[in-house]
Amino acid sequence: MIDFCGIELAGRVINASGTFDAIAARRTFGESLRDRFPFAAFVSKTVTVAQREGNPPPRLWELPAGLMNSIGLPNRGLAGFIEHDLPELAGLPAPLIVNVMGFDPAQFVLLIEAFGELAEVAALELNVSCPNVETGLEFGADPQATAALLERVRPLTDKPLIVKLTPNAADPPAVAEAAQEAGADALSLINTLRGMALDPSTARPWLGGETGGVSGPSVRAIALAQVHAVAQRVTIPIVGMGGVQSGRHAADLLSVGAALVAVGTESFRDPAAAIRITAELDGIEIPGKSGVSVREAG
Amino acid sequence: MIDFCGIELAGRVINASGTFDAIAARRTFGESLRDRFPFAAFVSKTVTVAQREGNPPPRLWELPAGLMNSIGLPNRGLAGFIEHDLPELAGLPAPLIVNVMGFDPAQFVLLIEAFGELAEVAALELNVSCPNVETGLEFGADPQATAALLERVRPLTDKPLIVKLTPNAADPPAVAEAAQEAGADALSLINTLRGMALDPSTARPWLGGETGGVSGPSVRAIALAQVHAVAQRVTIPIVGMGGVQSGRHAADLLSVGAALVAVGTESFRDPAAAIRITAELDGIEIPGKSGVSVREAG
Amino acid sequence: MRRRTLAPFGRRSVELTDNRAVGAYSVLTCADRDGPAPRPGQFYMLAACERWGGGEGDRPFVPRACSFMRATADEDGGVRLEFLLEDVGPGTARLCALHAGERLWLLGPLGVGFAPPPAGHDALLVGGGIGIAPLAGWQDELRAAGISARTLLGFRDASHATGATLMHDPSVATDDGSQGLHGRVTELLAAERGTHATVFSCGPPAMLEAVRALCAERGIAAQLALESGMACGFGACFGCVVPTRAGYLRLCLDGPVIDAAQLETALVAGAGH
Amino acid sequence: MRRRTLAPFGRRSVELTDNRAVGAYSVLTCADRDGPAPRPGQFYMLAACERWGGGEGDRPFVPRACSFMRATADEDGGVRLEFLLEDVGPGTARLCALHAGERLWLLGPLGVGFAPPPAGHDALLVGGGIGIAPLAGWQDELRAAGISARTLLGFRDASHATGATLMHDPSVATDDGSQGLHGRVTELLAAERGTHATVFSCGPPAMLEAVRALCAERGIAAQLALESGMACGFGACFGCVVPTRAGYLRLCLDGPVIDAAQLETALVAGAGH
Ligand SMILES: Cc1cc2nc3c(=O)[nH]c(=O)nc-3n(C[C@H](O)[C@H](O)[C@H](O)COP(=O)(O)OP(=O)(O)OC[C@H]3O[C@@H](n4cnc5c(N)ncnc54)[C@H](O)[C@@H]3O)c2cc1C
Ligand SMILES: Cc1cc2nc3c(=O)[nH]c(=O)nc-3n(C[C@H](O)[C@H](O)[C@H](O)COP(=O)(O)OP(=O)(O)OC[C@H]3O[C@@H](n4cnc5c(N)ncnc54)[C@H](O)[C@@H]3O)c2cc1C
Ligand SMILES: Cc1cc2nc3c(=O)[nH]c(=O)nc-3n(C[C@H](O)[C@H](O)[C@H](O)COP(=O)(O)O)c2cc1C
Ligand SMILES: Cc1cc2nc3c(=O)[nH]c(=O)nc-3n(C[C@H](O)[C@H](O)[C@H](O)COP(=O)(O)O)c2cc1C
Ligand code: FES
Ligand code: FES
Repeated sequence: MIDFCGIELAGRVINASGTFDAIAARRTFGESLRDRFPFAAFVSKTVTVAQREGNPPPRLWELPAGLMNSIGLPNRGLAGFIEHDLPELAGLPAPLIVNVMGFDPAQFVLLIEAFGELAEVAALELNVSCPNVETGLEFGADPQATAALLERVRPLTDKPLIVKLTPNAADPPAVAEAAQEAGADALSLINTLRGMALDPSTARPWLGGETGGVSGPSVRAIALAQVHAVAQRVTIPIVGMGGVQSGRHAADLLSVGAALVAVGTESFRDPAAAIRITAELDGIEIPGKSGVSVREAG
Repeated sequence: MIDFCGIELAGRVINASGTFDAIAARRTFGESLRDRFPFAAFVSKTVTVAQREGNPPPRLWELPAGLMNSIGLPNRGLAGFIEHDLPELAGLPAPLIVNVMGFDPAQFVLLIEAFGELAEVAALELNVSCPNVETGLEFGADPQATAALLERVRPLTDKPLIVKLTPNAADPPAVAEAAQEAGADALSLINTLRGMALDPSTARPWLGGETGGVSGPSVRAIALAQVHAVAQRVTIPIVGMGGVQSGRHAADLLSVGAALVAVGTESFRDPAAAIRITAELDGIEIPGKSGVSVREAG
Repeated sequence: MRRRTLAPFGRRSVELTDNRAVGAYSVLTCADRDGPAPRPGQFYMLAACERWGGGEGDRPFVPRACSFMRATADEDGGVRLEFLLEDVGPGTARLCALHAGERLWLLGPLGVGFAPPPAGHDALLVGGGIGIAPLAGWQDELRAAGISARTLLGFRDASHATGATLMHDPSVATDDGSQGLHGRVTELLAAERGTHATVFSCGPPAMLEAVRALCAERGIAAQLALESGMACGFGACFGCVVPTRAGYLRLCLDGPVIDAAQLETALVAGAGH
Repeated sequence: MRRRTLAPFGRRSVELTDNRAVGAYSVLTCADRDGPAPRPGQFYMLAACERWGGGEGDRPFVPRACSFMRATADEDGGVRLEFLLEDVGPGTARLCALHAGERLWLLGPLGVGFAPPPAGHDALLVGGGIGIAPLAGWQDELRAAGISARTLLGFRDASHATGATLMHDPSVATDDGSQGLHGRVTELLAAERGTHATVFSCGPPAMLEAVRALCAERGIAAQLALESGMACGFGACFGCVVPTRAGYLRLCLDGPVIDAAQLETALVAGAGH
């Protein structure tokens, strides 16, 4: 058993938010999903206060060794999630981490207050990749804004708060440090990198949302550099992700300082990918002698 | 003929700094290089004040659809470049753009004063991806630092100054705007994205420089998004680059607002790639109706 | 009849036992030893086990959605699956280039298939191009159940129209007049007079939209098998949504077969080629 | 003798005319119709024209450096090039999997080849594993010029030692004793007694370093054909540097053949496997 912020996990491999819908998967695979549940914890897709339809299609563009999406955070909203999704997610054979995003600090307060009370929720992940209306940048690109947000929501719950960092930042380690100082229990990174593709027949943006988020193998080296840089600056545990396709990739993230690894895009290629990755990881020794030992959560 | 900052160019395709050594290429290919010179302007590898050996090897790591390098800006230094390299580069059948980098503003001053006087030099490209000792960040990640640098060096020369933006920034358009306001004549982007890879046999960083810069097809969508975002905010011409492998990729950058396109990593796969790309580009109409017309330099 | 067979969890590797050309198309046969019998209209996500990637534009990366054309019980308890493929890009090109003996990754069956027509109704199958794939097995099943399943097919030209041989007794239209009616399959449909039929249709977006509009006008029930760009096929990515009267719907989960009445249009953004 | 033949500018597509196994190695032959005759020790950058990428780890991406083993004049004025390849990763795997009739991208000849021994000197060729590639053509040329070119080769095991058949009358050592001396090729070298010889060597870094150290100790001139990771092969990327007494040197431009006296060590970071 692994201790992650006081939560007991059966392994180090979890899912990346928004890349596995356990409810849809159960409709598709039936009980065989529960029998071989691939993740040591289940992270929900981002929940917002209000219901969202998401971005107009097309929402996907395939890249060389990667994928770009402009899904636009469709979800039932806080109330809908609690009514419809939570009961089923609470029954999964793994602790539940709910990923939330507010478009301003007040919305984060609402979300964290609501989920902070629910026993079914083991931890909260804060998606701070939302645009900050004051600066126009993502919240999570700015150490001050991130710290201010954390200071505001930290007192609201005892549940572990995981701050999900955006890679679209000049200095992710500075944001990480600010989050830690303001009371974050853990960090997760990387979210997707901003990208764009044009429709070859019109030279207009292909994606309905114009820009999209790049994920998959093509961001793996970038993710590893950011996890490494962040791990040098903080002591709280890190969930590393970005392009993980194999036990070796997971081991690399652990070697540079991650405590857990999340699998995202690779689950699209195989819903059971995380089972294989977990097994491969079990066979790899992470050399403590490399100077960066696997950091256990406190 | 295309007018770029007052320089006449035979086409829209140039090389990305540090990805083509015309002197080495001549030793390898002889005069056949001059007969089919692939670029409408030639951009030198970055020149620093002092000579540099560059980073310890290994310097290369191959990525899924991309490359990561930690070359470390080896060059003969200002005096050595002027004595040994400039005479041969001045004889190339294309205008010469010298790329320079200082480790502080005073070094930029030295470089720009020196090259500003030389008739062989058509324009200067400022590599601002150097770490800023005050903030620890890259100069070019910070609009203020970039503006301050430009204000200092702008009066030193009449030659066009092209500011090369780093993608490792939260808000490249803000840096672009700051550079334009402080007197930059043009912008170029993107430089490489910071990445890392581990040696599978030791779990230590593979690259001698520990981290490296990611380039090639895997950054193409990110480059397109950044060029698009920057073009929305500035009026000066833009040299777009990042993963260009075909006329279609070049056309995409022009469609979102670039005036020129630079070919980098693709030249490694074929030194004559830019010839093919130029020819392919000639056959593509860039729809002005897309709302973003090809912007001519002023 | 159930419309959805559940899929085993996780992709599985299956052997390609045959790849034969039928006009412009390829018919790939594989031995799905552990798989259940799918329902007509359901689909699979397919990828080559070797060298999936490195094609045009350094793609493919994600697997490709593909209806099964026919599924038959194998001697050893598994299912023999036939897929009909058209090479339209790097993913289908790689699949079409596979040789017997090579292996495929397969996930499925996925989505929901066709619902049978109400008692007393005939079925009218309307296919365009590669859209015949899900209709072929459906026609077999309807005919076996004693339900009339007349079939109207449209193709671009003669080499594509060869695909018509894969179905029973179809009426054919071709864009270039090389076979059957010189014109569109929707002209064949417009010429139909019976109203006690349910239409089942699959084909390019413009054709499906014409079918939808015609059926709506005439008050004929229609089930359309749509396409959209997919990354996962099992509801994970939210990438494949199509707009319906009730909002966006994940085509891989709540489709690909959709009741035409749910749609304002069958023109899906980013689908087709 | 010149050490460098200039390369035509730009990569060119050539047809693979043969791919045959020689023990654990593959010998690829191609018809370089427009290419000049290379000098032994020079190399080419190779890539498959189709599906370069999509292999293990979604690689290869850049072309792969490869010494030519032999170059002979073709009937029609071009050059017939033979490459000796060992499958050690995604790039060499893809090249080894090519069939006659498929096409290769080829850039070269690149770098500088071997310099002949001073008048009166013999040549002593010392190769390890795939390192025999550049030595084979060099041995031909030396022998044709009447220069003695005795050859010592080391291999891991019998299937690799089959590569010895590609050279004239070599002495062989194998790690597992399956052929020739049970031991290292450097033991064969250490047993050599003449000093009026120039050593030409190519092989894995540890072997080259042993050769370098031995020759330095005995005051024997040596030319070593090194390896390092390359992206371009023509001096563009500065990625392939090796440390020399005079600082870093781009191996693709000022090598791959290097005078051993220039080196403090032949152990190149990141080379070998
Ligand atoms: C439920 C379902 C069932 C299907 N059944 C079949 C079948 O039985 N037989 C069959 O042949 N096909 C079938 N298809 C269609 C098949 O999945 C597509 O033709 C295939 O995915 C195309 O992939 P490709 O790589 O060959 O072509 P792509 O290059 O992916 O081209 C397909 C279209 O995608 C768009 N596109 C181009 N580049 C990109 C990019 N980089 N990223 C995203 N989109 C891009 C363009 O519109 C292009 O025309 C089905 C699709 C669905 C959804
Ligand atoms: C001048 C020269 C001549 C050569 N001549 C020959 C020849 O005649 N025949 C021949 O077979 N070979 C020759 N080689 C070696 C050949 O170029 C390499 O074996 C080949 O590049 C390996 O590529 P790969 O994809 O097969 O293996 P890779 O996976 O690239 O493995 C090669 C080594 O590269 C490292 N590596 C692993 N992953 C990566 C990565 N992602 N990025 C960067 N490095 C990585 C490891 O050290 C690995 O052992 C020559 C090399 C040079 C420089
Ligand atoms: C289709 C898609 C949807 C995503 N949705 C979310 C989301 O709702 N919330 C979130 O925090 N991250 C979301 N992500 C980002 C992933 O959680 C993850 O950070 C990123 O994809 C990098 O990991 P990967 O390369 O393994 O996919 C999404 C990613 C993808 C590809
Ligand atoms: C090996 C290598 C060396 C580079 N050296 C420099 C350099 O000296 N100065 C600079 O401004 N950019 C340098 N770059 C960045 C390129 O100019 C370019 O911005 C980047 O590679 C993106 O373009 P590409 O994807 O087409 O390669 C280098 C890139 C590579 C791959
Ligand atoms: S394809 Fe991923 S949700 Fe439908
Ligand atoms: S391989 Fe690029 S400089 Fe030598």
